[in-house]
Amino acid sequence: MKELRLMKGNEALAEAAIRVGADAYFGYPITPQSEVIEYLMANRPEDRTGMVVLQAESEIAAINMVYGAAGCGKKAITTSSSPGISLKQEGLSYIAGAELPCVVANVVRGGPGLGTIQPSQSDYFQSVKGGGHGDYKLIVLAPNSVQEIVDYTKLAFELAFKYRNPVMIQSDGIIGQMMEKVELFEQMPRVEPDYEWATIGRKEGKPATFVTSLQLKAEEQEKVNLRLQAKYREIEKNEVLYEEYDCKDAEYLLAAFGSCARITRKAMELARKKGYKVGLLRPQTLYPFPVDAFNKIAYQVKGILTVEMNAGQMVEDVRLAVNGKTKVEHFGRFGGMIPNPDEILNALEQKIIGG
Amino acid sequence: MKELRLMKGNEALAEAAIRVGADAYFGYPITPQSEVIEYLMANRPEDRTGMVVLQAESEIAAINMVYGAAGCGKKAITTSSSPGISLKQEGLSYIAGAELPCVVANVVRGGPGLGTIQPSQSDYFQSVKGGGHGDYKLIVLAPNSVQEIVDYTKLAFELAFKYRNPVMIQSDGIIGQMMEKVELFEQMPRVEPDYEWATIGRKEGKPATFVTSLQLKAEEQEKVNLRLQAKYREIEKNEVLYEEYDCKDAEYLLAAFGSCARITRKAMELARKKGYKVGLLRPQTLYPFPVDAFNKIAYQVKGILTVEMNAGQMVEDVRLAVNGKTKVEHFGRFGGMIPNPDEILNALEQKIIGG
Amino acid sequence: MTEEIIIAGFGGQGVLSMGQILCYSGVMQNKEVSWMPSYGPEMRGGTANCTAIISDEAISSPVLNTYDTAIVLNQPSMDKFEDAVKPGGLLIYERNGMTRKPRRTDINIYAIDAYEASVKMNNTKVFNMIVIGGFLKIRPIIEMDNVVKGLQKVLPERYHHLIPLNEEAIRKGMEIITVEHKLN
Amino acid sequence: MTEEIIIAGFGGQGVLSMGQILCYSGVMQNKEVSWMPSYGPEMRGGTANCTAIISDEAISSPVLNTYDTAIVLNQPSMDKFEDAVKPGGLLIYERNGMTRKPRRTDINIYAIDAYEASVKMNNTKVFNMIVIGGFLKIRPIIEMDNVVKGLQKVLPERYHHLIPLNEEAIRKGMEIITVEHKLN
Amino acid sequence: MAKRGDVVIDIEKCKGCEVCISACPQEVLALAPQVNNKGYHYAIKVNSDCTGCANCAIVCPDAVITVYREK
Amino acid sequence: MAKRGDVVIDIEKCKGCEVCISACPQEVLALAPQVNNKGYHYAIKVNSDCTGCANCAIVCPDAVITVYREK
Amino acid sequence: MAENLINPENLVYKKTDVLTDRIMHYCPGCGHGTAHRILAEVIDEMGIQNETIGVAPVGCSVLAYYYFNVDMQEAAHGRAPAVATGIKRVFPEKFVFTYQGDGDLAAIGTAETIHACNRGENILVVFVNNGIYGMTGGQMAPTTLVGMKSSTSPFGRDTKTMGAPLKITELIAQLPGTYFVTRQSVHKPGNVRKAKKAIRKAMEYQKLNKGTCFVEIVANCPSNWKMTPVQSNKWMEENMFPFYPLGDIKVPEEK
Amino acid sequence: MAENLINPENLVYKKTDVLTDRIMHYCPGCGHGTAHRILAEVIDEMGIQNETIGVAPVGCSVLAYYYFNVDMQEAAHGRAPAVATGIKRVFPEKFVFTYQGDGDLAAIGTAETIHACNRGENILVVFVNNGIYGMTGGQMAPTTLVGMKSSTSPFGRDTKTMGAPLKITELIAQLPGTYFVTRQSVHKPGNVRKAKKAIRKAMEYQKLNKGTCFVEIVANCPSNWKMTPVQSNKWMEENMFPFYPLGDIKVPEEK
Ligand SMILES: Cc1ncc(C[n+]2csc(CCOP(=O)(O)OP(=O)(O)O)c2C)c(N)n1
Ligand SMILES: Cc1ncc(C[n+]2csc(CCOP(=O)(O)OP(=O)(O)O)c2C)c(N)n1
Ligand code: SF4
Ligand code: SF4
Ligand code: SF4
Ligand code: SF4
Repeated sequence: MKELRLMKGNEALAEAAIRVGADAYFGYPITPQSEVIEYLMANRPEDRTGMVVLQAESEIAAINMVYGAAGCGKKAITTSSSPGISLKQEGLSYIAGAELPCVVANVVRGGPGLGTIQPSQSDYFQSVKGGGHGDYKLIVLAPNSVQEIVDYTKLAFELAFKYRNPVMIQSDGIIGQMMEKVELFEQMPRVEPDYEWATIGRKEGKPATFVTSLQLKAEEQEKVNLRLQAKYREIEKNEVLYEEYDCKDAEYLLAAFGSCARITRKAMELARKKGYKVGLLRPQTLYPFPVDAFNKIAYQVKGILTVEMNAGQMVEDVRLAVNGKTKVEHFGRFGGMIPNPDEILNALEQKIIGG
Repeated sequence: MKELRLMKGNEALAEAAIRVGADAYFGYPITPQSEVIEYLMANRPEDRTGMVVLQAESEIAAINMVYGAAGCGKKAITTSSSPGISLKQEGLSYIAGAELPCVVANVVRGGPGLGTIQPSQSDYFQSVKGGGHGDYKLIVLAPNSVQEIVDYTKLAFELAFKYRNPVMIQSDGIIGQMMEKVELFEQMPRVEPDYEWATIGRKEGKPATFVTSLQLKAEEQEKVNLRLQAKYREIEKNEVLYEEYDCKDAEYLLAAFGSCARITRKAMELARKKGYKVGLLRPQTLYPFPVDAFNKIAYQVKGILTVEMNAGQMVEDVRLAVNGKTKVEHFGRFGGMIPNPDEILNALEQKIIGG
Repeated sequence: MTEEIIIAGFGGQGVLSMGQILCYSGVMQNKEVSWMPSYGPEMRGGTANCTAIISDEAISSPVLNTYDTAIVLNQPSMDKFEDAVKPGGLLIYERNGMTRKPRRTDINIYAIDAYEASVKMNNTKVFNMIVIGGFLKIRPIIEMDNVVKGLQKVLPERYHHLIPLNEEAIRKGMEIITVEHKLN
Repeated sequence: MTEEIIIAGFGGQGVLSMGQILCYSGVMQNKEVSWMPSYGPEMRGGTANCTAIISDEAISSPVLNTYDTAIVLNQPSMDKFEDAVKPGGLLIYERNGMTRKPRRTDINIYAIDAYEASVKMNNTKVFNMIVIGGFLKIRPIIEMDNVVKGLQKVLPERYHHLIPLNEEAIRKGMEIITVEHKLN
Repeated sequence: MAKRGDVVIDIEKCKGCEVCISACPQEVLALAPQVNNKGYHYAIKVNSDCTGCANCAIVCPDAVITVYREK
Repeated sequence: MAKRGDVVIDIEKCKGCEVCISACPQEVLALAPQVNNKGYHYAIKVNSDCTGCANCAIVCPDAVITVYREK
Repeated sequence: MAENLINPENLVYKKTDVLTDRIMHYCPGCGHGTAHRILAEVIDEMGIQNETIGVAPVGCSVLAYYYFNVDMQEAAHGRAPAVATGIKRVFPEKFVFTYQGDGDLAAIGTAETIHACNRGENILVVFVNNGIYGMTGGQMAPTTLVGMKSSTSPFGRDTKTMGAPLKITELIAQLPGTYFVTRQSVHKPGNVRKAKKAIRKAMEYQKLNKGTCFVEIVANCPSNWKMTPVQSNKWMEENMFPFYPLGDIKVPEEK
Repeated sequence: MAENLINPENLVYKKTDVLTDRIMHYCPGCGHGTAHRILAEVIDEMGIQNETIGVAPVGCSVLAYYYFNVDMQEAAHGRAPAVATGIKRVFPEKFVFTYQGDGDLAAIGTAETIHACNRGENILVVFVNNGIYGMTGGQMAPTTLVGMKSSTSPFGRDTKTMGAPLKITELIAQLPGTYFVTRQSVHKPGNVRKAKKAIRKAMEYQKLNKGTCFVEIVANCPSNWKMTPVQSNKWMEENMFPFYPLGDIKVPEEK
């Protein structure tokens, strides 16, 4: 039976991880996401499903523990917030390079540096363009409700294993801290891994398996990269998710993701009340980015305003998608500040409708 | 007297750091850049200028030592290669957030993960879009010769102090390992810092100074971000550097940076021999990107091919710059592979001239 | 029906759980709800607040700048949120510890001596339930039955024996809330 | 004049410093030069190679796929680089330890018994200087004076007394190099 | 007889932690029934037995107490 | 008298490090004047005093040596 | 009566000017305040306020630079010893200290701590060990006692899965780079006096370029231990001190 | 003559099948090969080849997975203990080992090493201490001896600026999580035998869930020490062993 609860985003993520049959969580405390590990520790998943929960000595240790568990074909997850995610960049690059499946959540706070613990979306570039070294991509999911936190935790594991690729859930202080009604899916069983790429103990008579991101020879490393690039093209073809609100008749388009899309939706409602034909396109996957959706609507609208809790990041992907077909502007608040619907409407009027 | 020498790029960087009057180098060995610290250790800068050279216990320690020294208003530098640079992302974000001047060189190798030690340009996104968390920018210089390594090391410190911003020198295995003739500038004196933002010991009667990237209140952190963004606009206005080769009459444009631009230039020569009117635009600053230069030439050429030792990174900035005005395609070899002039010419014919 | 509420006071006054109880009660009454706390180190010893939204429709933004109702339990909170009440909205304040009265004239204003009442009940822990009672008196958006069901969800099993006491506190709040300024 | 050279052999044969000496000598003769090693862990014990470019003009690419001259000092290097010599170009190989002869007919091919000669000189360390001598005989792009100046730059002061010995080795190389296949 | 002492407490900075109270050998200090602007019951003198030993000040985490002692 | 032994050396895998030579109590081993395909002078037997003690094999970093001993 | 005593002549104790007048954000009764104060007093008494550069950690004392009236830098979590190394190497004549909590120093910062001490960086490390992550709301620290509850060990620290509490100070003392290593507390007047003396000694040694001095202060965290300050001090004596015994761990040999 | 001896019945020693047939990329005479071999032999003799998962470091032994015929993962530089923790926690019944050099284990990986050992992760750590960074061409390691030359201490390690060599094994032995800690070498037959016994013991303890076992192997790096293998072994005996004395450091108490 599905279950209805009022939960914080962070707790919902933890509960969803247990229910999806995750094998291991490794993490280190940092505001505003410490509730994830706290919830797990309090809920004794080791008794419920046998899931392992370990507080690591650092974010770096945590991501490398994830590497180890993922290399065994196990479902492993870690969560952190911005500074902690920066520390995981080498590890993420290794995981991407070794083609291991895992889930990482970033409950983004305002940067740069120690910054503030207030919500932000200023890690978009880091997640989407590759914060670590080398040509790799994370699949990036951007939930905008506690329900989506739950759904995407499940989806994240599915995609991670489907493509043997790390999946990032990009949440933020708002989504992590707020409580909403959620419908929880039923407990799924943990499964014993039996993948030929995983180190599960050598099979008698077969050569041993190894997990690595190293190729001494450039020729070989290029092959790895070609394989990765082919995989990314597949992902771009198959896994794009987005939502459109009132786009049918839209003359102007708002674009926003995550918590900010909720606020932007309110701004859209205000704009509609004022008589503007405004739609909202919300990417649910930041990578793969809904390039075609933006490209298509670019022929229809007079301009696009991206609304972000950062100084202008997703706006670049929107511009790349529409490739000059329509005007694309950005409105943002940042450093932990949250835009309000009125100022969004105002920016829309200034930069797009009037501009 | 200026001095002429045959030097490796890595050694030239080390020598230039001594000569520019750097106060401290902190680093950790990694191929293909270990010659930097080896050269410094062998050349006893502590005797020559009083410069401190310390092998840190890790890249993370090194970047945080740089933070400490830079916070004192001293000229500090660290170098590494891709995986090590990934580890420095948190530290870079802190330095950017605290607005400290410093120089970081990345002698890029093929990724992702441990990858290969062969040359690559696949850390473009990391350097330019922000590998760490939060809205910040590094100034990114891309030398394409040993001489430019020397010149940019000097320039890097100038820019770092002019803007109180970390500056990245993005080199690669080719530039770092090859030897060329260089003209070295004369030894500059080390200077005793006396900046009001630096912790040099409280001045009697004045409040103490502190260096921080923390603002608990979102309002304050937004102010920090606004100041940073204003600074970045200044940098974009003032500091763009690029070189054009045979662009005057060009019908087709090649775009490349760093070592790859050298190879691409050879391809351009081949193309000209074949009768194609091809030019080459080489960004010397990757951030700030020569947006206007590309934008201008976009009206003139029939198409642009970026040539990169990666799977397509700078190509996005070129597309953003030309905003749909002309076709922009990418040709790359990666994972440590180096494109050759013939295949570049071939790609130009396929993707741009014929395409 | 959509009710957008801010509840603010000292840390330790039970501000966050008031919002949670209201939201869980809302869920029991088949409403859409959203609860969003202020968080961070300032909370400690300092002030705390949370936004609670209870609505018949899907809730767009969980973060608000203006509110239908502000419940303020100390002076800094009054200073911060009095102006954020929408014209025609509701302000409820606890009198204890306030150094000034609200100034707005375009909103409905109620006061409640919940601290005093809780002392009289010999249990300062029910302070926040008394305030909830006062609020529900003025905005009867949730039935008592559902509040009790909400409490059952919020409180750990071992505290369920305290639910009758909490119910009593809610009723007490409904009794003692007094009008200070009412729009017609 | 542009001469693009690959020098390849075992680690320890002095392959990298041969390239450096040629380049430094080129600098002494006011040429543009570029030297690029293969690097990495394979070097150890395994094979090493470097590209040296000496030119009258600015050098575009320091990395090459084809060469005017290949100097190969062991079999794996011959296998790898024989085909990379431009038609009409030059291949020089050390005979010692080779298991096969070069097959190309569209290039000039010379052999040198530098190892043997170095043993005769009672100093296997000058092996690589002998090879340089051979090369300079065939491609006299740098004058001996400038080579000596180059050596002065490359060798640490404390080894400068060895320069005459190196000079001798170069001359020896010039003597002993023999033609195997010459285009007209 | 012990020397006479006195303490001055910066009540707006006091957080009412009571550490001073348990450190005072003369039982000079107690919490006030009133609260300060931060909402804390603050420390006050409740008698004049103070000897100026400074124990209270030395343990006060907030450097709230100034101590005097007759010379 | 010590038992008789023998060793088989995989000369293409040998790197000529001489560790076995110095470990052999019977001085059975020496480097060959020839080199293998990797360019290394490899270890060879130079007499038949081997007792099969396996010392050489035990110190060989490249697991090149197989040892036999009469039963 | 007392009234007439209050004049400058009779002053025996007042807040040092090396602390600013800002109200500290620490919870009531938290040992951080006292630790700050005695460090500031030492700086004051040695007359080195203008030659001192401090490094604040990430942890409850992240804002230490608001309270110390000396130049300070705020370091990334765990990296204070590296930041201090950077400072001291370019300013060898300045007095440099780090001020760190147990999560900062003994978890994420383990490598930086050990290597700065091993290099014998000529700095003072003040290590406030309250057995918990205060700032982030009471998670388990490396130093959390066996069986002790925290938000990430809600059923008590279990050595089977979480390991034993880490006596990092004892480890540090083994390194040749450290010169003076001691463990103190600041919950009672006598302890405060001793702790202050230890800090004074450390700063004097720094003047003489002796190597790393390491002063651990076992402290309370009333908020996250969920006790009153007075209770927490008692609990600390009864539970923390047996495992983390006070006293010098490494003292310079007499010459 | 010997000829007739060569038949299976007389076989006393041959390469274990737990090593692959690949030629190892190690330099001639390098101790890594021997260390690999004895570890493989133990796995063979215990019959746990299919239940063992190894972790390779970044260092000369980065390609260890080419040589061990057991499942392996290649970890980021210094993070092998964290990777091994991830493996062991999800596969508690498997035998898990890390194989690490001194730069990997005692410099960049200090925190991961200490915390895995402190948690008592039930793994084997094989620590090959050759006092240098081999892979990257001979830079100073945390364990480089005083006065020893390397490419980043070309005038010899100077404790004043570079600190003293770090005896990480002695530190590790202090942690309650470690069960068996020993220092061995593999340069002579007797030492190889002892080292192998130590590894065997460690694996047996792992079977019994005893906690972390830590086997240091003091080894040579002829290439970067710039000596012949035989010289390097002698130099090691004369210079490394006095500072890193061989023998058990922590042994389980007898019951
Ligand atoms: C990289 C990184 N990881 C985690 C955090 C979150 N964080 C802030 S303070 C802290 C721990 C503080 O505990 P401690 O060092 O014991 O100091 P205390 O607060 O108890 O004084 C943590 C984990 C952070 N800011 N940065
Ligand atoms: C993050 C990172 N930093 C640095 C390196 C470069 N690196 C590779 S191996 C190595 C040190 C190896 O030394 P050690 O661990 O002592 O092992 P050995 O090679 O001597 O066996 C270093 C620094 C790297 N690959 N990744
Ligand atoms: S100075 Fe001494 S006697 Fe006076 S109040 Fe303080 S502790 Fe008590
Ligand atoms: S110790 Fe200080 S803060 Fe605490 S109650 Fe006493 S005066 Fe107030
Ligand atoms: S949380 Fe604990 S350590 Fe932090 S200020 Fe409060 S009492 Fe002190
Ligand atoms: S460099 Fe040193 S450690 Fe590495 S394989 Fe060679 S001898 Fe062994």
